Amino acid sequence: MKLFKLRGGVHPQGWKELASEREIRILPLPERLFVPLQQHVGAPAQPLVRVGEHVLKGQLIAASQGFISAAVHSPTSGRISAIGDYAAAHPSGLTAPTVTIASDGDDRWLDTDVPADPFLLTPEDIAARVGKAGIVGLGGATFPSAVKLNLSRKNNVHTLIINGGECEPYITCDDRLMREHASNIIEGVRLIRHAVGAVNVMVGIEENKPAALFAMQTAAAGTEVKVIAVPAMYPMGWDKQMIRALTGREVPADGRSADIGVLVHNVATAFAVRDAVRFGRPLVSRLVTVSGGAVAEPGNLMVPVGTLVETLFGYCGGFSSKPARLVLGGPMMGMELSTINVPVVKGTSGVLALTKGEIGREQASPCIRCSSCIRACPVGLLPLQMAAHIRAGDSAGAVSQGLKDCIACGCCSFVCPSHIPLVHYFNFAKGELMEQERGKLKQEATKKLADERIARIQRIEQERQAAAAKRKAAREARELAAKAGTV
Amino acid sequence: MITAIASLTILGAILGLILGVAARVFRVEGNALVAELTDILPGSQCGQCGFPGCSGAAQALAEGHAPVTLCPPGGRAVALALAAKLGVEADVSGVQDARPMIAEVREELCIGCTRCFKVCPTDAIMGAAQQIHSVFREACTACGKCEAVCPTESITLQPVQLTLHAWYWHKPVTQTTIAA
Amino acid sequence: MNPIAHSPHAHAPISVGRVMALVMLALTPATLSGFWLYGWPAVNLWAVSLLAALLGEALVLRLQQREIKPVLMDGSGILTAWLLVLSLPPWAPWWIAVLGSLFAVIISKQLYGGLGQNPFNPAMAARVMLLISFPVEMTTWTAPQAFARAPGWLESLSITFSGAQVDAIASASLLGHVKTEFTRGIEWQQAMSGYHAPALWGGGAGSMGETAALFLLVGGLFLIYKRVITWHAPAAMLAGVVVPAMIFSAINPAHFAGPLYHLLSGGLMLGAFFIITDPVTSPNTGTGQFIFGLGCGLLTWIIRTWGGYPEGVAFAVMLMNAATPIIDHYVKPRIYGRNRRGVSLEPVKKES
Amino acid sequence: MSEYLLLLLSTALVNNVVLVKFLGLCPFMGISKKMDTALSMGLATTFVITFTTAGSWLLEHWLLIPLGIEYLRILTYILVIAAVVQFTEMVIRKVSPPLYQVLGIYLPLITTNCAVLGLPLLNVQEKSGFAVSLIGGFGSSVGFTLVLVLFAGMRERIALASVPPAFSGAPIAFITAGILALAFMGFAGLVPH
Repeated sequence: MKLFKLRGGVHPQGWKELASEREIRILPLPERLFVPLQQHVGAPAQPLVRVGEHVLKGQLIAASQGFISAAVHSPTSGRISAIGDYAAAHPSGLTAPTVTIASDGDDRWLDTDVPADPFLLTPEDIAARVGKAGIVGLGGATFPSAVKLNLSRKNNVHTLIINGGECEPYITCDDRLMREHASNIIEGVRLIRHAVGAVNVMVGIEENKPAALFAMQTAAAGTEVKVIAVPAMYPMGWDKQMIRALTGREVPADGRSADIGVLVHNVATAFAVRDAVRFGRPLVSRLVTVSGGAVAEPGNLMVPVGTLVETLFGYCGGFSSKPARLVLGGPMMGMELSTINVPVVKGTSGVLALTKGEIGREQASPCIRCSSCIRACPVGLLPLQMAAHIRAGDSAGAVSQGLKDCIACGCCSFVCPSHIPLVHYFNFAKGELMEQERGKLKQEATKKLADERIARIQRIEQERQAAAAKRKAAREARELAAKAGTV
Repeated sequence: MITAIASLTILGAILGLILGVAARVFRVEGNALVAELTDILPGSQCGQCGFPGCSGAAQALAEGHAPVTLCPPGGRAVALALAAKLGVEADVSGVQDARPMIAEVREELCIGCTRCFKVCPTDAIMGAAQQIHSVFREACTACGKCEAVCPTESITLQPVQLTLHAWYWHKPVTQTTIAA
Repeated sequence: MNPIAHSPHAHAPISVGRVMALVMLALTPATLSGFWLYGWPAVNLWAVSLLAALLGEALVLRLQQREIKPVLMDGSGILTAWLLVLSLPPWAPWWIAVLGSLFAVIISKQLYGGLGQNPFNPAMAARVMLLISFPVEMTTWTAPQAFARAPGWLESLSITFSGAQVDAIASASLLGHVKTEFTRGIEWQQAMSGYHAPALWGGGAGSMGETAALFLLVGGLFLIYKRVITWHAPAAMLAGVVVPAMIFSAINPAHFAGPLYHLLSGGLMLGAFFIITDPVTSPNTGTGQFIFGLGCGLLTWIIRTWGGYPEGVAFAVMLMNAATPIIDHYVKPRIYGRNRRGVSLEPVKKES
Repeated sequence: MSEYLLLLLSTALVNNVVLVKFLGLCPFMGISKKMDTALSMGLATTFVITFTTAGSWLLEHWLLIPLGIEYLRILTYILVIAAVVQFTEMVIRKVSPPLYQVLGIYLPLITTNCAVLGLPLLNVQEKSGFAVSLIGGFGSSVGFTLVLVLFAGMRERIALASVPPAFSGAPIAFITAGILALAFMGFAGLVPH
């Protein structure tokens, strides 16, 4: 099949060999699991359990609230030991509302409703089941999948793209999943297709994963699913890049992929959809790559959500050398962790312990305007200009250069010969602008309140005056009458 | 001499006539600046700028009597917006965004006197006489009026706790920014 | 504890120092050939110029109480002085080089905040300043001579440092000579009699970097191969000179010099591969660089052909430097999902 | 025809009104912080200069010389200039209020832009004909606009640079203008007199 031209992008050293040949292992059940209530984009889930309550594996412990939100389920059977703030997997080091579960060791599933043939379900029913299972985009975006399915059905999506472009270095969980569970993924893909009524179904896999390609092609033979090799480059896994490579179309900047009739899901999401629809099993565990030069035995683990990162490293033989940096996610977009006592969440694809040599970043020096960043940017932005504006305190100027279109992929920072933390600048500016935006909204709201109050006070004053005038008139009339009476 | 006077007069008259006609053709309606400036200001009428309410401040700004940095609750954002509207260069480096604050009631001290309730410009305080008051977080602008009138120091401004949602990356520190 | 680092947690094996080192490496063959042609005085001038640049930069950083070492180590000051000295008469007195280097690194670079922030190419700004301020010293050329016949090292010191008049043949550069002859109405054939056509390896009088077109070309191609520079600006600049030269010399060969003459003489090669590819003062995008190079080429040819100065590369580069922000303002890459004017693309209606 | 083209080239580039004749430096420094504003200012000035050079030539030859009152030259020229500027101001205020805001004080100050008065006076001095005056005036103002926009572009970039405090603002702008003037000397001799 003809592929379409891409631009920008970089070719970082893959480091995939550290974990790509390691078979999936199932992590032994940890004693305690720390399940955050917000593991997705949107509103946090509302807890439904109380401390001390016993829950089963797969039991709903927090319900989705609002249009964009996702449910959270218990990853094992056990007792709720705490509901409260716990360290979040986040660079800020702040805490987040978390449900702590003490495992009872049985790992007993809740009885679930299993359809006889999932392909006989209505599309609405499939979307509802996906929503009930708390599935979110497992590629890292963690957008609630059911919302995407419903939107796509309403928008008459004609093309379903399954994203197997695992472009982050080190991360091999999707690769392993495709090699070992190809037929299950294909079944998930076909269920998603059924749910949205798409005509074309394409799975894009980077050509540097020949084994996964072969497995998927074999599994897809005879179905309507086409498995296509795409060039290995970063950020191939960016959904819009995948859409451009496979369809030649671009998603409008102010719109979403459904606007051009395309829905994109990750391979791991398709796998989770199959579990949810065929077996009624909610998303309570995921595949995580544990890798990096400082890890003794890198590998790919099936991990219950809420397991501490510390446990994962421990299971992989600990550190072979002192890690210079611990990263949650891939090296290009993942975040550094200040502590390994944070839980794995639905969007965690990997945990890395990197050595100094692997990071390779130096002290930043002045920008020489070499425009490497411009050539590397897959979006077509001017990172050096935007950073210059932000540095000079002009975030609004950066917005006029296209800051809001930045996807923070890290290509610009990666290639910068001056080692300028460009993406850091952009995320700072985005945060600053969001804060200003919030401030502005609040200002508008409070201004309205103040205006209402002034209007109310004026009204009361007017009424008071009117009443006084009325009284005065009445009194005068009375006095007049009295006078007239005396005369 | 007479020629000079006459020619200058006639020249002036002709040009004046042309301009007069032009002034009619290109007439612009009155100055909407004050209204636009009022829109930018927070509108909580807190009076921290020293002018009577936000419209007073807008009037002063439009007449050039007040610097664009006059509004402490508005912080940098408002100062920049005002500077942009007025087309002036503003040194906003001195304007520190005040740490976000919010009024909080210490319930054990509140006597339910309703004084704060009466002065709050945004109706952010709920409660009635003899009842403990509480603050609507969304509506509080941290103007401090309630703090000033509270007889028991029960209501005070407290820094807003940073949440995961509101957190964002600090500005990168590089050698060049240190030098500058 | 270290503050938390932002992603990415990986980096391409590249640094500013490496880029500068590659450019210097690419300049080496042309410089060595210059040394060979002009002997010890050229070596002295080169050394004095580099030293002045380093000291000047250190002084300014000291006055600003900024860290000196990282700035001097990035190699940009050395490179600036190197490029400047390649465009000076090789037997120029020492103070020309010192003045030029100081002007380049202090006024046209450090006053703007240092590396990466100057709007004008420092070497070219310095050359233009010198040319306008000291026209005599800047246009006294020496005919090249093999290193063996050149003055000895001691004698060379007196040439560079005490301005000793040497009986070596002071001669006009070819561009200057042809310009004078054309102005006098003398035709091409006659003007060239007694002068060698410019040669690839550098035969005529000129600055160190003017004479070795071949070596500069090799260095430039090396940089393109190493992806330090792209082809856009050099190709456009050469085209900007060659195309009009071809057209006009075809129409009137007696009064317009041909493309080969233009290509091989003066600072064109140095300019095309080493000056206008300076990332700091040239546009960001490939298209922008092409426009920039084309402008440099055309202006060079116009000034050479009709202007008051025999050589126009430095002026052309500076004029286009001034236009760089505007080029960058109008020539930008298209953003994903938007049209060229930055407006979001339209949603596509369902086809089937 | 080619003579007029050369005149245009000469006045716009070779004898640039700002960088070679050093006229009109006030708006050159004042309205060169933003490229868009600079362009607008340049166009407004182009409009004013073109009209005043034509108007003052007519005034000179139809009024001042016939009546023998050349001593009123500056007075009457200023009158014309002020009127044209007033007119321009009204138009801009009507057509583009934001631009009117941004140009601010510099819009009425076009009146005192020495290039506006200087060019008609130079025309008188050189006894130029009507066409030459008009084209010369137009060319000069195009040159003015060109350098204003070039300079504004550079200043936008310099505004983002970490210029040492002692030089930031006007000083570095003057240095830049100086180097730009050096570059413009490259055009010297391009148009033979």
